Amino acid sequence: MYLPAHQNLSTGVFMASPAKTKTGKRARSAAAAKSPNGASGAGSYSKEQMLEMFRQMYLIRQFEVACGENYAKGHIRGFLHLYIGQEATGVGALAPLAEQDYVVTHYRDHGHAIARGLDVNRSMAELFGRKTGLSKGKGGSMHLFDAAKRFMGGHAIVAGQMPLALGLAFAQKYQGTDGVTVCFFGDGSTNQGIYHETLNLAAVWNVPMLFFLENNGYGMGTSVERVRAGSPDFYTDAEKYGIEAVAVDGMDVLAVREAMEAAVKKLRAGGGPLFIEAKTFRYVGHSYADGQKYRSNDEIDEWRKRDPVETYPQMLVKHKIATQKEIVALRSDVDTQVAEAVKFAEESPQPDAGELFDDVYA
Amino acid sequence: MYLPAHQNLSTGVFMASPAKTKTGKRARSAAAAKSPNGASGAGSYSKEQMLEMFRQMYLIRQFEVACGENYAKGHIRGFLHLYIGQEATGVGALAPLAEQDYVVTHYRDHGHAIARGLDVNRSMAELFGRKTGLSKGKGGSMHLFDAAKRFMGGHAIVAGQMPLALGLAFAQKYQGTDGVTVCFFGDGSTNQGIYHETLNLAAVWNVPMLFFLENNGYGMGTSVERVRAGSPDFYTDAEKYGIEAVAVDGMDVLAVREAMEAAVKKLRAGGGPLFIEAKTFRYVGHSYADGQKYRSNDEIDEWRKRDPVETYPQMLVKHKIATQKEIVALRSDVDTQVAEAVKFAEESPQPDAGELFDDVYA
Amino acid sequence: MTEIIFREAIKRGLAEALDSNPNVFIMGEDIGEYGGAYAVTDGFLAKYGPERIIDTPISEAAFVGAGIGAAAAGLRPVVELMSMSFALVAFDQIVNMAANLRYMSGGQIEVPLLIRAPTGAGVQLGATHSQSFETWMAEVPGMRCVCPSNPYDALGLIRTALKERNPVLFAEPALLYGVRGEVPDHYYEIPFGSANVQRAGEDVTLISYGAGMRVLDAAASELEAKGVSAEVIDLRSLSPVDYDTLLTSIEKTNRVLALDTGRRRGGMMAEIAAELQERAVEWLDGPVVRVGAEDVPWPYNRGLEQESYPQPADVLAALNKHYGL
Amino acid sequence: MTEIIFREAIKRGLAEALDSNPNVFIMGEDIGEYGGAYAVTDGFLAKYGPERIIDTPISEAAFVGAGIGAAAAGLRPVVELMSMSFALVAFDQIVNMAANLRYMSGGQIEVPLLIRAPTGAGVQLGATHSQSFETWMAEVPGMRCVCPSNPYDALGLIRTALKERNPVLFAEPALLYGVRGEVPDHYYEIPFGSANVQRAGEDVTLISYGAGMRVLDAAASELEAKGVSAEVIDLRSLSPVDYDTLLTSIEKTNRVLALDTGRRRGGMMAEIAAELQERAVEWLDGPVVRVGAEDVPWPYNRGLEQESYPQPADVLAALNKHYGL
Ligand SMILES: Cc1ncc(C[n+]2csc(CCOP(=O)(O)OP(=O)(O)O)c2C)c(N)n1
Ligand SMILES: Cc1ncc(C[n+]2csc(CCOP(=O)(O)OP(=O)(O)O)c2C)c(N)n1
Ligand SMILES: [Mg+2]
Ligand SMILES: [Mg+2]
Repeated sequence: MYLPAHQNLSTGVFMASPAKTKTGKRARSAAAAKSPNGASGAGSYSKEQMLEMFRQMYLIRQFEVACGENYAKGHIRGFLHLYIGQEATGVGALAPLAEQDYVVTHYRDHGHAIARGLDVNRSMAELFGRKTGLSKGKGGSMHLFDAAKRFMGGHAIVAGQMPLALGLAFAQKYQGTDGVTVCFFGDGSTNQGIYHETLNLAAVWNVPMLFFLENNGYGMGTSVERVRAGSPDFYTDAEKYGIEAVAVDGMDVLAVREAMEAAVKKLRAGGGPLFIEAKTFRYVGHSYADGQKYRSNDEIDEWRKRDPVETYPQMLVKHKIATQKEIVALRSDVDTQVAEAVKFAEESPQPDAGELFDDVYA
Repeated sequence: MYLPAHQNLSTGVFMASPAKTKTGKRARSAAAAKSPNGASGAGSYSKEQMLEMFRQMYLIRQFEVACGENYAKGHIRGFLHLYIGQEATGVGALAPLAEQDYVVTHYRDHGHAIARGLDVNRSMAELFGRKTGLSKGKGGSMHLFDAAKRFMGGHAIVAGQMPLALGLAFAQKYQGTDGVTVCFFGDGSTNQGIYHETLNLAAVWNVPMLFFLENNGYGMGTSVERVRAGSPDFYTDAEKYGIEAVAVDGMDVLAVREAMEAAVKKLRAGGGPLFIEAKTFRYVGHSYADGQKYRSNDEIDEWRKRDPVETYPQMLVKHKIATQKEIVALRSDVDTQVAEAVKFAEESPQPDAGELFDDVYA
Repeated sequence: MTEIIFREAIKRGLAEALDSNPNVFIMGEDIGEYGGAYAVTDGFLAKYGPERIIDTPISEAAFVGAGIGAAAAGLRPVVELMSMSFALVAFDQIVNMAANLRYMSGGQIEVPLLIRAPTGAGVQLGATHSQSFETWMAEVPGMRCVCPSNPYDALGLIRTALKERNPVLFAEPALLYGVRGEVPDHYYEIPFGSANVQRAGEDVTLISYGAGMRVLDAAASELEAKGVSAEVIDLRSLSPVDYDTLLTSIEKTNRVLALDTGRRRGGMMAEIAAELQERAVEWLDGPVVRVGAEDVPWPYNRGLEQESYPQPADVLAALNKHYGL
Repeated sequence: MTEIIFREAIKRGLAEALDSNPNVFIMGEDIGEYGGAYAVTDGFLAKYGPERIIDTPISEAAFVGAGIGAAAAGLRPVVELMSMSFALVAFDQIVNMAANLRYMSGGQIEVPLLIRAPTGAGVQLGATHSQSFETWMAEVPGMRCVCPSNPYDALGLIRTALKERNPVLFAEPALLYGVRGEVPDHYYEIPFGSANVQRAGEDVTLISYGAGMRVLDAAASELEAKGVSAEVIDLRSLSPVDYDTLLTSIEKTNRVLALDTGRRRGGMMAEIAAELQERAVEWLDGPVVRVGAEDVPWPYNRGLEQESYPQPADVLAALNKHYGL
């Protein structure tokens, strides 16, 4: 059974949970040589920031629940991969990014899209296949894009997005910017050879790319240990290439954010690439059709206890960072926002037939 | 500069040079748990065996020299990749194999073909593209095959041969035989993702596959260090997958053979997969056209000092395993054999035009 | 006769082979514990065990390649790709290895490998998951390629595929997995290279394969209502193609239309049309009319996808334009 | 006018772009220190430095993909594949990523990536190294694909390719690298989608591209000796295809032959023939005649390879058979 990396929540409010940190053999620039948690913003998040993280996690959760409902109703079609359970990971990972940074991800992309600040209405409209959708209804759930926000997809071939991210990071270095590229991928995608090719090239080129592995223990119905030889820790893969790597508790939004803040700082200072492995879990099936025959309810329940969408606001209240009333109000705002997004999507027009032929060539 | 792993020849006649041995983390079967050199046949090679190794190395060398001459004359066409310099590796690696074992290799395949005992006349005829060639003239230099000898090619897409070998080893296990599959590949091929996919699957399936890396320091004109991040030792790649791995001096035929004997024994006993990295060198260009602008003569000269085709017979004489006269006689036999192979190839008929359409389908 | 669904027909063929030939094994992603993305192998793991029903990592290139090796060693591997689109990450292995080994070795190496993959558009999976790459594999000498359109053919063809001595791509139209059809209770096979005249007719020959047969069937019914008798032919086998059956029909009808449900440009019917216009030049009263999906990537939106997907109305319009039917 | 060789023409175009546009860089295997497998980039490393002339590991999938990413970020990468055959290990990146990104993103992402690769048979490299996969990439919507047959076109087309906003496959016939030809001293470009009437004629239209143009030229000379005037057209651009030029010619000649130096079955000319027989149905006095390599993998032996490779005599025989010329 695949178990949480840390059975208990982080104890200190602002403290990251104890991340397992390893330093690669490859020489790093001075700026990058600090320990990933050294530059931590412990204690430095404002109340607004703390609440914003909750708002995003809850928004993702409710967005996904709404997606499920609308998939069942047939308003959303194709494949639908929900991010439920992984919210702390995406929110913590994307919080430290700035405008010039690129985000690349796979088909389980709604959470990243929302955490990156993509328009929720247009995201939902894309899932409904509408003209107002981010990709004008041409992409669908697996292919969310927002170039203005440097959100470069949403990619449906497992691990196929990794070299895209490599190239974006290459360009950032070539152009002399201090931008970074974050590439999300799942544990299953590490079985594609291109994962290794990309790690190697990123290291050889020393580009500002952040490999962000969301290890939810399963690639579709296949648990990690059934298809992976060697260490169950993926961050060791990166170390093999001399890439500094760290594992964090992906159910702990603060731990993830801390690790990311430190990583982004290093990357901006010219260090790179880096690798973060977040140990997380999806509570739902791989896609909407999945009956989850391949794992036990016990396992899911175990992880449910650490559901960040439940435990994080409890912690906020307990530590008097927010009141229960504030939490309730925020939830209610988000519920309204999601309902409005569904309404927006429902009421949006279908694309015109002629749009079929647009966007094939410049 | 890429330097030999061991600057000196092995001192003891039958002793393998000190191989760098590492044991992977993955649990091995009892039979496989012995150290790779533990089962060594030190002191156990007969005079015939010792001479046979020389005969094969010299035969490969002279065969390759003849290939070069005949390429210059236009009798051999397409790409021609010579094995000159790597003879000790191929001969040492293949000596311990039995009939039921499979051999798979890449385009630099003449040495492996000869060491596996393929007919020299038919090998040369294949290079000449003749009807009498191993593959009836259809394969050429890069695609030597002899299914009867379980020599499964000769493959020209870098690393493309690795899963073929995996499948053969899978079949050997599935069929319950004690056969093993040896897969040769170069340092450059480790940059293909399929190398990692194959390592992982071989480990997950625990098949009797021997990954035999001939690390000659260059993939075409690109030195290892320019394209490889992380450890310069490739055998550590295998350890990452829990595959037991060892590095040997590829210029020392005895060292290679020792390592192979031990490995094959383990594989037959059900252990598997294993990985051997032989540090070797090609004295000539990547292919016949290569001007070798990318490396210095000094580097080549350094390695020349350890040329097994020169030093090994000297050692045989010095240790009184053979007389100079025997060496000379053997050389002369081989020279004749190669001259005859060229004659055989030259005099062999071209394939009939109609053969174009044979062998496409069963 | 028993009515079964398409998915069941393939499953039955696989089970027969697993039962009768110990050299048969299946590997692919999530075919075991998960039960298969399209449930074709559901229940197999329990019945045949993990040695023969092998869940693989997401390493298509390596396990397709391993299938080639296992086949070369005398086994009869069945490799399932979860989608035809994923063939591309294994394309070098399929095209450069599986298809070429026999030839490059002068006939010494045989690769009786069966690759199965769901194919085609129509279920809103978007650009990367809706493609029909069987059209490329069908062009590669050394490969065989078939694609059934109904349960009867699916069972008959997979039986043959499981005895074939060459590498086979068995394309399964994703749209058809749930389709019902009659299957005889006695044993039968369908040889490769034999097209099926699904509906006899006099006035025009309509050719397609796989999911295209439903489009042609609907079109033929509409034509019938207009008094036009269409002969509808299912290629079934994309390599080799049964030109005899096609030419015999055209000799009779003097008119022909070929339909791809994949893209028209460069589709399977490009080769068929090019060949037929040459071979049937004396019989044809007009061009070989081609209909197929539009020359754009597959969009997600249902309306756009259907706009690209060839419809019975497109068939009728093309026949009207070129033959005045 | 200056006479240069084919390889030099490509090199000149690349150098111009490197000189004028700092966003241009080149990556590939052994293009720097080694000087390029076919010496196209020889001397570039010394001139432009290792930041812009990048020797890569043998990781085609990753560096083609990185080219896609760099292009999406606003650079103009040139990726050299050492052989067209190696495109297959990067095929998923080319087909599923480069070609689809603009569409899937609703027009947001642009991939101005130029992929160059030597293509074709004729130099005895055997089955895996002699293929012409430009025919597949030319079929993919979202991709552009061109293939020059002489130094003039090579320079004119690569200049355009280096300004193109869509991903381009630039196929370089390996047989032609050493071929000489005149190139004007003034600046010019050749737009994509424009075929070239290489030789004007009245009696029959001969179509090919790349290395096929030498075959057609020889055939046309032999036809001339027989009193038959052939119009010889070089497609130059495989995607898009300049049908106007082809149709204008056929309207005049009423006869057409299309030649592939890759395999005839499923070759580039399958689509061209299928399209022409439909569009030119009123003008044609016979079928669109196709000639191409035999339906077998490429053999190593010279005699067999030439037996498979289409020869001028095959062109003449086909014209004789179908048009009595
Ligand atoms: C090359 C390829 N093979 C198979 C698939 C089908 N597939 C889609 S998602 C998936 C599992 C991926 O798992 P992981 O990378 O762990 O991501 P997660 O779904 O857990 O977020 C599979 C097998 C695919 N899309 N691409
Ligand atoms: C996929 C692929 N990319 C590139 C090539 C061209 N190529 C042939 S051999 C070679 C170098 C391989 O080096 P290595 O694996 O070290 O073997 P060595 O030649 O040194 O024996 C290259 C780049 C190829 N054949 N296949
Ligand atoms: Mg996962
Ligand atoms: Mg090498």
